[in-house]
Amino acid sequence: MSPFDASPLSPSGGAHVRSVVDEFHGDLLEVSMGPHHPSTHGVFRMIVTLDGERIVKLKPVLGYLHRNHEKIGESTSYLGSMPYTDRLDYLNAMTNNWAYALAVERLGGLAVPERAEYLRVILAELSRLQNHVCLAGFLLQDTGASGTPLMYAFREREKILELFESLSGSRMMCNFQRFGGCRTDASSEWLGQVSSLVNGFGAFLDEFEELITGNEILMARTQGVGVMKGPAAVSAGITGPMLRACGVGYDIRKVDAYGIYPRFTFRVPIGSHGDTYDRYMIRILEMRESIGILQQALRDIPAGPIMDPKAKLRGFRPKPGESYGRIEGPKGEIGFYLISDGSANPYRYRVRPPSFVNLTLLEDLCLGHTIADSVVILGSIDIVLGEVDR
Amino acid sequence: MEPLEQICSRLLARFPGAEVSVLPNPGPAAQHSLLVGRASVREIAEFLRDDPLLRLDYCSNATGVDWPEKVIVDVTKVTTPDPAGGPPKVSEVKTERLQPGYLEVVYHLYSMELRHGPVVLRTRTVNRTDQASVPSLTPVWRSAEFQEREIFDLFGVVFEGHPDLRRILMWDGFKDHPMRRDYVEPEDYEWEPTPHGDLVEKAKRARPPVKGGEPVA
Amino acid sequence: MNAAQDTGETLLERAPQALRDLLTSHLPEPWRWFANSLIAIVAILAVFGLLFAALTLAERKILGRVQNRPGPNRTGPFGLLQPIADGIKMLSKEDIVPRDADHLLHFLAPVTLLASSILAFAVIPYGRHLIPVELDAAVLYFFCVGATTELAVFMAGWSSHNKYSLLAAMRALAQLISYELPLLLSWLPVVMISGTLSTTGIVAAQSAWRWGWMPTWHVFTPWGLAGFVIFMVAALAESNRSPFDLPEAESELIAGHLTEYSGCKYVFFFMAEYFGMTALSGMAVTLFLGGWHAPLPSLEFIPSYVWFGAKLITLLMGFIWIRATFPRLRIDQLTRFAWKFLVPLALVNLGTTAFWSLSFGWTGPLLAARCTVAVILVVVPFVLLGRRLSSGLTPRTYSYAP
Amino acid sequence: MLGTGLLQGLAVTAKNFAGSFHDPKRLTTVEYPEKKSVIPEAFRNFPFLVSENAEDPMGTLRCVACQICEKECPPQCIYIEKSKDKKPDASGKMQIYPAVFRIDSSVCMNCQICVEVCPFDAIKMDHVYEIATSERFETLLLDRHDLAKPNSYFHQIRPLEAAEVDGRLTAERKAAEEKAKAAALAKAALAAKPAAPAPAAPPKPPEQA
Repeated sequence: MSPFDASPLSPSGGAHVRSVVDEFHGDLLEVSMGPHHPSTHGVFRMIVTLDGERIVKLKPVLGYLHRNHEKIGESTSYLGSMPYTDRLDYLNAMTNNWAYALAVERLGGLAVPERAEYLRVILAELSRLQNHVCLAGFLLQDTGASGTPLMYAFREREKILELFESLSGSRMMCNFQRFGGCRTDASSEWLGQVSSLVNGFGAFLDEFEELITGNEILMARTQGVGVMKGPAAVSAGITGPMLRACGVGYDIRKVDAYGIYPRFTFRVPIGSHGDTYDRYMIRILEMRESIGILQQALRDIPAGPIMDPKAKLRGFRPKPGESYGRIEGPKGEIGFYLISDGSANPYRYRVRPPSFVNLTLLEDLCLGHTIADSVVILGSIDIVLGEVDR
Repeated sequence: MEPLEQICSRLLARFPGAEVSVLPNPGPAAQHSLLVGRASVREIAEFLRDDPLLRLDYCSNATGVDWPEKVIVDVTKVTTPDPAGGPPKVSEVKTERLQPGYLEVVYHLYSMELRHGPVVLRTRTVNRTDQASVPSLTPVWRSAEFQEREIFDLFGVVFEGHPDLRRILMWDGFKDHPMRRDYVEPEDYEWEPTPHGDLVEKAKRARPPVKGGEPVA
Repeated sequence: MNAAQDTGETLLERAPQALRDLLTSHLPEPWRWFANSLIAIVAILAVFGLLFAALTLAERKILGRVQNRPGPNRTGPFGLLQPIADGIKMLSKEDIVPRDADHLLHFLAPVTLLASSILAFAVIPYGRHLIPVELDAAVLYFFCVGATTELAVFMAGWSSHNKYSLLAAMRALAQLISYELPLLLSWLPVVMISGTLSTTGIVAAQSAWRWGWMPTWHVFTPWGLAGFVIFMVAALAESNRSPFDLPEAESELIAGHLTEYSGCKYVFFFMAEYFGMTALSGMAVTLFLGGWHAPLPSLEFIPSYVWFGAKLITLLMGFIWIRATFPRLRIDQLTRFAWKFLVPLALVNLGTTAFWSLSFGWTGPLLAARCTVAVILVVVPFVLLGRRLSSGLTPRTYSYAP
Repeated sequence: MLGTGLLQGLAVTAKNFAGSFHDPKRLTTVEYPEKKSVIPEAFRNFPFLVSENAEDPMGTLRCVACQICEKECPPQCIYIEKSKDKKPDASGKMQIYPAVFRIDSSVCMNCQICVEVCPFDAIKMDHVYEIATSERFETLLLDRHDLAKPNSYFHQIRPLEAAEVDGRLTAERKAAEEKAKAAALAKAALAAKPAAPAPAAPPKPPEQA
């Protein structure tokens, strides 16, 4: 792709000046963005080669937060890995827990009681709400919006985190799911709090969209920026809202129908352009669908046990075998691959991190755009370095 | 989706001479896998991706598994006829043999178009030292790009034909592969007091205690 | 200074002069002039220094409130001493200069910037009798001084020996030069109408009352409104304020040209930004908002400098409000916005003003025609250019997967 | 278009600016050192050891040094040494007690697994959060003196859970006493009348949840 490819504001603007500008191409500037940079969402680093402001090469450098999570998982018991999964994608401890629990349940052949399934859905969808609202805030922060949308997003996220805290004891490091159920039961008072939050969330989203979605500057900054085509995204293993933004309606909640998702009616929004604006809007629309799922789940949640009576907390030793469990996390497919050799520790413990795989196309998305766009594109991929580097 | 055995026989028909077999998974998950030999894995992967019945266009997960060499004790019963003419004497003879170690690469394949999966594809290296290489599947599925780099980094599997095979999580100057079972971590980081005796001793040597307190066990 | 000849002269109106005269009247003539100038300088530095301090606090407070948090409230009552604490902290910080930086330029950049932004205060009429220097070409002087900031920002970015700073310097040049043009074009109509480049003259041209109550400020004419909006947008860009804060762009370039500045030099940049913002707002008040005139005849008993201050602070609050709301533009969009939108609009506005000036004598139905034509001349180019600028940018509707 | 989106955004920020002065839903800040937010009962931060008696915390620890938590702790931050002797516990039974019980709070990640696996309800999660110290190494290694907190404190921070635990423990102790009594009776009966049939089996203590 040429560095002077057409820019979004003037679809043909770049072409006719290219020959003139080529004469003036000077030295390339190599900038190391990160690992300490305000917009790399942690300790991510991109080595960016610039021609003026245009990116001609971009190499991501990972591993600054690497702690070999998988090795730790292989040297600790099945239960002992559960709190570590909180720390993968630390915004979505609940869905990480669920994916891991799902893989272990498949490995050990455990069933999950119905009430626990409902609780899992409620917590996963709350998790999705707070992740997407955070993403919207961070993305707008990356476009330079002085923190206002971010603060609104965090104001609402805080309410969800408080719910997590009063159920699981911790705002972010929930460590809530267990193999064959959940750790603690939710009181009806707690469910009532969730209900009132969910009922008020739509109004917040309306105000948030009024603040920013129609903003011309945001549109100029995001429409046509970082366009990703469907087939390329499928081949690159992009999942989650990133994938759906380029028109592939693949949602593991629908495809795998894990848990009790088939019982809920919800739609899967898909984008048509695959640009940053679509990635932002898909998340907003997914939040609206999540609100619907939450309302149905809160309406239907039955009473009953929350743990499989077969499940043991201590000394869990599944039969030799392997399993791969995946769910639709807020960032994409979060999967766990486990091999058991019959001992108390997994023989192989593998995390399939959505943020890490979604980064595959970062360079392709950024080429030809400006350095300012690279920040926005990175923001729209929605990475959490705890998960990328593991 | 068609059963794995059928896929396997179709593959054998399509690629005569290819090493393809079904590796059963004894656990309750029953996700059996296709074990494919190194030589033909690239063509088979392309076939799996493009076959209209399968269309496994999405490689969700690629990972390595380390199977170090292991001593397997074979017990064989040897029947020696009793020279005295009594019932033949049965004795157990234990023979130890060394199962060579290998590194395994596992791909979890799904189809986004036909919405089925997973098909677990495995391939193995010859050994863990000088012939630890398999063909890269990054040209087939781009999503393997970073994941194969990670396997290269952490397990030491060399992927032939990978466009950019560098370390990804560990730093460039790092030696060894941390996810191997026999990896020994270097003692080069700063020790801090922990309740574990020898660590505390080390910490004390490195950093004398500032304040008194209950003597550290 | 003239004696009290205007109407509505009160004791308060004359108070600043009286105070100064009290101090300097016993001096011999050449010394009196020198002392008067010195007092004016000290007064400006004191007033705008305090305003700067208050503005930093106000910005943080307002941003806080907009973002649903209280803002700084720990230092002193309601956090009022926060600027002092900030000042002590910044001034006592170590001044770090990168080893490979161009030390001389690295030092000169903040000094040049601050000096030029202070110079701009010389020609603004703050009140009926409060203008530090009476110049015939005051407006020209003002914008010439303002153009120095470009040089200073470039010096800062270049001398820091930092890639982010260098990028910021390039951006600053592109941005400031682009916006210099609409800024200049936007006030030309004022000069056309009032026929003078002197700021006192321009304020005097806005002193009348139509129908006895409506002030004849330039902003209340179609061309004046358009000019005012263009002026303010360009002023936002010239003072590097959000959404045009590209040289600093903290989410992209860390802090841009300020990356390698710390301590006192950083404060200089910071002060210069606020001084520049204040000076441009002051000029906007002078050019378009009737200067120090009261908005209603009945309110003229309030001293003129209070009115000037009120208008100035309103504009500054607007700057903060905009900063709290908008994302940042990209550099190519920024320059495109200047060249393809603001400049043509300002040029058309010159024509509108010419028409307004030619049709000065129209009365009765012709007056209505004059207003209609002027409004059309402002709105139609705005809509056409705006459409062209934002072509392809629309809110989208989304489908759902089957 | 044409700036309407910008104006809409300005209206929203203006609404929030005004709202933050009168609407508690918009100004949600809790100004921390002066005001503190209410901690939910489930909140967990660092484990503590429950002792029955506030006067003699070391003598009445519920912990019997079974070392299950030490084994299960994911980051391995617990270190226990069993005592050589035995001391009577709350129900008078002779029990081993932890001679050394340390938690490295710089390693602990508050996962609550020690609490879940403890069969004696001896370790519980605390509500403390103002735990900063100026010394990085020694003071973060908490020993049993730092960790022991009385049951009354447990009641104070987690009334519901503590009541449930206490009820369960008293029932268990009662059952254990009855069992002991029955066993003693049986023994006596056995001694008195060796030929007599053994009494019915005493009720089993309820299983740990």
